[in-house]
Amino acid sequence: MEIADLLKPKDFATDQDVRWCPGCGDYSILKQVQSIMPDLGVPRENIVFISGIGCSSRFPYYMNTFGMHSIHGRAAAIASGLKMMRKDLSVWIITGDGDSLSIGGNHLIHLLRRNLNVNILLFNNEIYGLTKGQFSPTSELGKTTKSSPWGTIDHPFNPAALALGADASFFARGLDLDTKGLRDILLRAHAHKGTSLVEIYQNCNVFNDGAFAPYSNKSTRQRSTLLLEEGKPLLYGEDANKEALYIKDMKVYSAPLESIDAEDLWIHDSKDAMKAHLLSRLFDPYTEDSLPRPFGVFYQEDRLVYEEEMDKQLHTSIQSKGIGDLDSLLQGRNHWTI
Amino acid sequence: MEIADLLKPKDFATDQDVRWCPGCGDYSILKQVQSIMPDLGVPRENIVFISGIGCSSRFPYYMNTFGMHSIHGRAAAIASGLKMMRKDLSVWIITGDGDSLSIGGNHLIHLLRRNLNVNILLFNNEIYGLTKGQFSPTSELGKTTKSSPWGTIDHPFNPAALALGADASFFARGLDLDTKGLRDILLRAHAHKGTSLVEIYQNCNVFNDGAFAPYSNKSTRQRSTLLLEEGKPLLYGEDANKEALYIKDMKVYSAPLESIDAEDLWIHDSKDAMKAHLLSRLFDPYTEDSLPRPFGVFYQEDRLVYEEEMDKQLHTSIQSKGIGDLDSLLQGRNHWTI
Amino acid sequence: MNQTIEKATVLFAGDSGDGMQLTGFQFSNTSALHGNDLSTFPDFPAEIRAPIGTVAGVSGFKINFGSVEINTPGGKVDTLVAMNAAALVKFQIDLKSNGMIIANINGFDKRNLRLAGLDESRDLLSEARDAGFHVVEIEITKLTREALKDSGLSTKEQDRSKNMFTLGLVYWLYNREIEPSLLFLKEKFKSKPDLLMANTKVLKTGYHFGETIELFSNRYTVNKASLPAGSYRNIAGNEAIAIGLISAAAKAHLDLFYAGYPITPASDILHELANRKNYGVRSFQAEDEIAAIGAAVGASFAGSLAVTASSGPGIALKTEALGLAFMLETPLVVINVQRGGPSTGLPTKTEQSDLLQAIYGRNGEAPIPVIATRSPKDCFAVAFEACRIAIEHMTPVILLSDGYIANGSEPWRFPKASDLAAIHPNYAKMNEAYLPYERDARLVRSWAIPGTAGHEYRLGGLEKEDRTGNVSYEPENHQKMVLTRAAKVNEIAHHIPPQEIDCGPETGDVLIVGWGSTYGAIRTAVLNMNKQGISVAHLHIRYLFPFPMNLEKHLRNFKTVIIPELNNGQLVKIIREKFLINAIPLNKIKGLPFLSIEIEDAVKEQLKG
Amino acid sequence: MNQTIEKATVLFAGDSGDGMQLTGFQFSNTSALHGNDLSTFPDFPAEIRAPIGTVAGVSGFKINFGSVEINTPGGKVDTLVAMNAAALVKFQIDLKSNGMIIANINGFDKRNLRLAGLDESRDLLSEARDAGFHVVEIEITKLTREALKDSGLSTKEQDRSKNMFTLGLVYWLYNREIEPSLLFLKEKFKSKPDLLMANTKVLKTGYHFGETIELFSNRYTVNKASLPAGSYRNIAGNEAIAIGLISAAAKAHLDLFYAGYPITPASDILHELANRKNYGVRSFQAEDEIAAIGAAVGASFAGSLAVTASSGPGIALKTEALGLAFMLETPLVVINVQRGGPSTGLPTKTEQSDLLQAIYGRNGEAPIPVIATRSPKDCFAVAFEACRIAIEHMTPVILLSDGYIANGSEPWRFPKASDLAAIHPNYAKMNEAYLPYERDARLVRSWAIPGTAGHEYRLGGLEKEDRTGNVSYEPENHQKMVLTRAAKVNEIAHHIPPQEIDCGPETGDVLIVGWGSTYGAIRTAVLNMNKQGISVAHLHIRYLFPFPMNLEKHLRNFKTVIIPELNNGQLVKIIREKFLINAIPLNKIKGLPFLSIEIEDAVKEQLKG
Ligand SMILES: Cc1ncc(C[n+]2csc(CCOP(=O)(O)OP(=O)(O)O)c2C)c(N)n1
Ligand SMILES: Cc1ncc(C[n+]2csc(CCOP(=O)(O)OP(=O)(O)O)c2C)c(N)n1
Ligand code: SF4
Ligand code: SF4
Ligand SMILES: [Mg+2]
Ligand SMILES: [Mg+2]
Repeated sequence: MEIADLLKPKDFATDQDVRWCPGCGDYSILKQVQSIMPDLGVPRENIVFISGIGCSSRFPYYMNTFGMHSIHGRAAAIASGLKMMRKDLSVWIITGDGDSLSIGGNHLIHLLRRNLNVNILLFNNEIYGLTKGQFSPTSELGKTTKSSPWGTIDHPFNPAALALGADASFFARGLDLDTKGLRDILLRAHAHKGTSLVEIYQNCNVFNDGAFAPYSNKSTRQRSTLLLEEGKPLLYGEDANKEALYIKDMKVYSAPLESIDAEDLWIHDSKDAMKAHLLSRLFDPYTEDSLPRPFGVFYQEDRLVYEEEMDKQLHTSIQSKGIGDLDSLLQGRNHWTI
Repeated sequence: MEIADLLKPKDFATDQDVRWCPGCGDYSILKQVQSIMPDLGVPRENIVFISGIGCSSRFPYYMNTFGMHSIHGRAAAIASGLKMMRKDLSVWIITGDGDSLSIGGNHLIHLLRRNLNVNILLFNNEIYGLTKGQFSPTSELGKTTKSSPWGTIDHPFNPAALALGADASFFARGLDLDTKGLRDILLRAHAHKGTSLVEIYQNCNVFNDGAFAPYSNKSTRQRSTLLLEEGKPLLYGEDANKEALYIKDMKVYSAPLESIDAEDLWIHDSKDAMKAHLLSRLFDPYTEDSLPRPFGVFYQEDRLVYEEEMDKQLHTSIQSKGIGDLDSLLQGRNHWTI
Repeated sequence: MNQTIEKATVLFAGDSGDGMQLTGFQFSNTSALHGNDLSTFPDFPAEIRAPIGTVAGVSGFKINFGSVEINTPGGKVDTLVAMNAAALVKFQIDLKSNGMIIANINGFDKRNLRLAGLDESRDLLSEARDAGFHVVEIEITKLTREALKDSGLSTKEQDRSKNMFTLGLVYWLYNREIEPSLLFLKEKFKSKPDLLMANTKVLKTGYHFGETIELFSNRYTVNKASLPAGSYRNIAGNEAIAIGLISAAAKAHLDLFYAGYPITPASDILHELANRKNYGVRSFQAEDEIAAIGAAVGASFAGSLAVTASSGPGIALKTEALGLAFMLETPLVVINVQRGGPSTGLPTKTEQSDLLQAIYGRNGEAPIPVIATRSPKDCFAVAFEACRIAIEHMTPVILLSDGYIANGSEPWRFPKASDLAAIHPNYAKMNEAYLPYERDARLVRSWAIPGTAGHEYRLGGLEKEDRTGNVSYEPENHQKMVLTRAAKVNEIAHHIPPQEIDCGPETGDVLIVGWGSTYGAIRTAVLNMNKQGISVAHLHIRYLFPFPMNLEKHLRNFKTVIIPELNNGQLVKIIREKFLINAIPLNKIKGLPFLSIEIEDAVKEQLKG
Repeated sequence: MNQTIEKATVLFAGDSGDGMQLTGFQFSNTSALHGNDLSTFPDFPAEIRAPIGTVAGVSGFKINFGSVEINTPGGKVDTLVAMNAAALVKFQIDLKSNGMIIANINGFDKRNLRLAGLDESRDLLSEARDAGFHVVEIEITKLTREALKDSGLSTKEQDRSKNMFTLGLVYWLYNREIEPSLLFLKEKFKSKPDLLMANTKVLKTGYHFGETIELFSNRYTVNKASLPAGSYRNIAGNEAIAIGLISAAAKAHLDLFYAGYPITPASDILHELANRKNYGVRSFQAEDEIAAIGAAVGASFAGSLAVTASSGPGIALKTEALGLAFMLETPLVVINVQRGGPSTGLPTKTEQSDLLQAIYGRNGEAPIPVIATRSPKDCFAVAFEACRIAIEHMTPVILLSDGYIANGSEPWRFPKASDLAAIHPNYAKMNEAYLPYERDARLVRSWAIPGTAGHEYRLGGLEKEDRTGNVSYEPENHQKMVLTRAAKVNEIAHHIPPQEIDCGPETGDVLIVGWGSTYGAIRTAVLNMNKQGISVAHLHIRYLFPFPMNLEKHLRNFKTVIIPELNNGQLVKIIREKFLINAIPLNKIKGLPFLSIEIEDAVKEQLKG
């Protein structure tokens, strides 16, 4: 038996060649995931990665755990069945913006409401990578792609708002290149009891290069990103310490930190559903004076966990009826003998 | 040619026997829909009802317009194709809570984000009627049904929150028995340019009788329902004039009307997204001291309409390239003659 | 006069609200306990509550019971109970020429005639009498109300027990004991003493009414059937499937996972299993059929016995994921309780028209074993067998049932748990390096379960390299894998019982080949024709894919092969293709089962021409 | 020495980043303009960007061009351009025994050998020479850099045009004009003058290099083919489908609606149509395949020509909705561009394994016409014909193509718009009462479009009453409707051209029956065998369901029927079942098309034993 905490990140790599395009954001996410694995305290054999189809969904092949590269959009459903039968496993769903929000949208929202204790890593590159560059449900309005040569007319989903609307009990946003932020989020997602949805902005350098440049480029990053830290005020700008967000009349404003009264500062509280809602709506396209895009854990709620309730019913049922006896099942209520 | 406004509601009834259970809430909704039809000013032949499968989905058979009783969960997709090709038609989607939120959840949220100009009437009876009484995604937690003899463990959807999370441009809630309220909502849904989602609480007196009794029973109605009226304060209680809602620190409270300053009253504004969000969260199960359940139009937003944008692209394309000539299409860019 | 007869067919019919299903069910149960062989067929409207009094709203329950072997719910009916005019309108056509009609004349007034779509001036019962039927007119509603006039119940409540009058009366007519039903009422109305009193009283009143009033010239006795010794119970198809699945899980030492999305006529499997949590069953009502099979695939990967069921439209939706399960080579049982198609079709009617879909309906080369149950009690064995094949051969298996079997019931000599054979999962060997797509002699790969250290592996829907399971685009490997997967499924033919002739000679003029729910009708027809000296035999195929090894031999032993199906000719296509035999289709596509007479007639026609 | 040859097969192969697809495409285009008949086959990795230098990352483009009729991208290759070691590793096996290898030796250094999975000490090119191949070693990378040393471009940018060197060189070798490619570059780099300069220069350098350096013993001329007079263009399969759909819509005076969800190898149809808005085409990228077909059903109800396309897994998802379209009897074209299966399978490879799914893969009795295209240019006619049948017969139609056809290209003698036949929708008559399920002599119902006053009607997936279309649960009606729908589809056999023998005698020893993309390989094989005096003919079925009326007659005119398919035997099942003929399967399941030689060999084998 292997002991998880003797393992190193590289023990979670497989012998398969990694087949993403050079420069793809998927690499850095893979690296972070491999790097937190030893810290989970879960034996390798109790970890399962389930993916759908897409570039990102090749992920399980590169994780030396149990894994399944399934079919397009269905990873959430497959992982649900797996988890219902095996509470003991640490289950990770790997999916893309097309996989989870286009074809798999329904399974996603149903998983969120049911709240099984699994972790969803949604690689959002705002494009269909594997099929070579069509727009996805998160592509910005007007985007020109192979299938939208005149620009899209599809209002994109706001994944955070959609997830919260579906009563997600955990939502976080990360960025492929922000390794530290990602690490923290992944650990918190794992620690959360219930379905953790982690949206990860992932650069597809072949079909949608620079989609998240405002949040990763040195020159714009400080201006356009807001790092959510529990119990801390919402600050951004130079050294994340210049501008502050505050709420007035249920609307969000920003102002230089020094111009705001301490008590008016917006202190991040991931248990506050209304504030999480406001955060989800900080979603304007990046411009010089737009509000920043939040990264980190937006929301976290303790709620009944599906597979635990399922188990409880099993036990209650056994307590009240006794463990089922096969012979009495076979003979039913009324029987007679000839 | 028939002129719509010479028609009477009964002209919208067909010769088919209505086959719902006696006492089913569907009857009263049918009646209201038939009764507003002449007021739409749309010729009968330009009206189409598309439904999925379920008790409610038999609806089109009873409307003397064009109609399709399609397959389970797909009405939204079918109506989308129809509307894209025929902007001139008034398209109504009829669906149940299972049809639209269980199997059809994905099409619903995608329709909402795309914002085609169609009207969705979601008959929510919090149960599967046609298949004889299993729980639905809106059944309350713990509900005992044929498929949940030990009570459900599925956290139900909050349809309003889900719809707003999917960026619905119009959401309203009605009640089968509240004929006047329903009438107003239906007319506003029709008038709204974009996808109108109307959730209608509908009593299934066979499998889920009384699910909405708090909102329809004389004895509890005033206490438990809140009628949303544009520009008016949110009042309820005796004669809808006793208790008032107000917002403080982004939370909703209620108090006797006379105890609240006029300026603190919550004035209904269906254009206010944040307030619509708050309304959607007034969703606690009915108890003596819970906040009331809102009815009426929660939210309405003007946004690009999908099929119109589609048409615009067609026209722009024709303007810039000229109307496509079949021969030049056939011969392509490079051709040669032998 | 008391007359002893071999068998009888009774049809209880009335409005959907009249409780005919319960009445029929009670009558069957009592007859089963009485020792009869029997078969039942409930026939209810598609609507939840169709409009009262209309023909569309009629609900019927047919039961055929006898001291002889009973294989179908019967052809023409001996006794029709008609609680209203619509019931007579709908079912008179099914009566024997001299059959009996027990009519609740309170259900034949002008209003009821109108609701049944008839002229108010009609006198249906005189007309029926003129047509040669034996009509017994009774004011059942009125008599019930009279019996209950002091009960304190409202008229509406009183009327609800009028079915008990009918039941009592028919019990009397066929010399049945009323005790089982009295017990049933006691249980059912445990907490409602006034209803218990009322129903008990009316049941007895009906019985005594038969005894007292000289309306009937005959009373009938149907003796115990000489069934094989053993313990029996009455069982419906969907229930038997549920029990079969639970038993298989127990015998394989696996946890049972069932995922379904409600659909007629498969929903009862979900209901049944949802209620068996103390057997360790985890049932999951998914958001749709794709999620259901998806969850089942996940549960299978988890190391459970995973099952999903649906009917036509839902099965269609499962196609893609079924292809994945095939590619993963993971155990999975997919049950199709067929109904009238295509599309939404006739949801409450029966049909066998999804066979070709089961066998061929997937993208790519994806052969999946298909087995079919032939009757309600057979569902147990077939469900058990489907699980055995899935688990032992690491493959999805499709089990075909249909609406007729699902809702019908018959007595079942149930086995002892200890007599059921063990099922052996092909687990990967602990502490050995694991190659997920290495195979044993039967070409079966081994099953590694998450949680087993050292067996971590990845699998997926892309073509995989032989043995390792790594993704491979190699041309030769692809061909090899396609052929290997096919060979593995074909190999199952060596691990199933040989095909037997069900009845009739081993060689002869005509072989009737059936599958699924046509079993009873074919068997009845063949036994009957054999009595008439006709050289005809019955062969019923349980294993539709792959076929038993010796099937061809049987086929070639007869001059003519006729294949009756409740579809437009599906098995017949497969037999023709495979054996190049000019098998002849006999099709019925009416949403209804075959009558044995229809099969008899067709065979005779064939022998003539 | 300049040698005139009838045809040649050239394969351009290199790393995915080496631009081989563009090179091959340019070479084909120029050859087409030159007047050759030709056929091409692109073969690229499944990964978007597979790891550089690896065998998995090799991208190839094969072209067969000639002065004679060309039906396939060729069997063994005459000239293989190998830009790196991996390319040679992958494709050497496809070379003729005395074939030529043009190797960029800068791509054969130690690093490249290692990346190709070989020992660094190997000398691949000497080995190839020893094996009898004619190896031409050129420092293409270096020569390109030298040509561009004053260009101001970075080395990386310079290297990107090395494919132009290759192209120029092969142009020289086969005596092609470089002007078409010069024009192409001008267009492509309109706004990038430095790249235009560089590419032009390198293209010419390559050409001159051939002329100057005496590396080649021969130069080849392939003259114009004697193709029928007319106007030609080069066309790929998916493009031809798109054009066929637009043409059919125009000829039916309908608006075209196309709904799709991206999937390899069908996505290009969506891309193509999305770019044809000025033809009035509305294309819709749906959230999934079910939504796509759903939207198409809605558009069909709206009165449009509605089309959806996908590949295996996506087609599986469309099954349920396809059943609805069948039940509605509404025009709809469903295109399946098949790929390697089952499940996700081999997405970038070709296969014909969805035929049985197309014909049988639905719940209930739901026969749907199935037609197949046989080559890139044939896609136009078949797409047009699919629309015609759908519209004129009020039915969904399945069109089968495959990855080989979709991405391959060939010269096409395109028609004039005015020569295309009109398509006649069966509209309901204005101002007449409308019975939606009343039928004409061909059993076709009429089409009423929303907006037509007085024609308001409702339809759905439940069984419907004959003529009125009202819901009906009537047993007799159901049987009648099932049979009528089947008869209506069978009737289409009377409205399609009779089956013809493609080549070879009308009667004889062997008939090779094909369908779909095996066309070219079978035709080539049969023409070749006919030259050898073998009595073999080729029959290629376009109309797979229903079959042309006279198909059976042809089949019976030959002693043996062989059916080559890129699957495990599917059409052969249907032929065997229907005609009870012992047709023999010939299967290849490697994700690759047949070589004509494989078919020849099989026929000869058959004739021997
Ligand atoms: C049923 C089905 N439909 C379509 C496809 C084709 N397909 C594969 S991946 C994909 C979308 C990929 O986009 P996304 O999920 O965003 O993943 P990415 O490649 O961007 O990581 C599609 C449409 C498929 N494999 N299966
Ligand atoms: C693909 C498919 N799955 C399942 C069904 C069975 N089915 C019919 S209606 C229904 C749900 C009905 O519930 P709802 O949508 O709430 O409508 P209601 O009957 O309550 O009005 C189901 C599961 C079906 N017809 N098709
Ligand atoms: S296509 Fe985009 S997402 Fe896919 S591997 Fe390449 S860079 Fe990454
Ligand atoms: S089952 Fe319920 S929803 Fe359906 S018709 Fe009856 S009362 Fe209405
Ligand atoms: Mg993506
Ligand atoms: Mg409902």
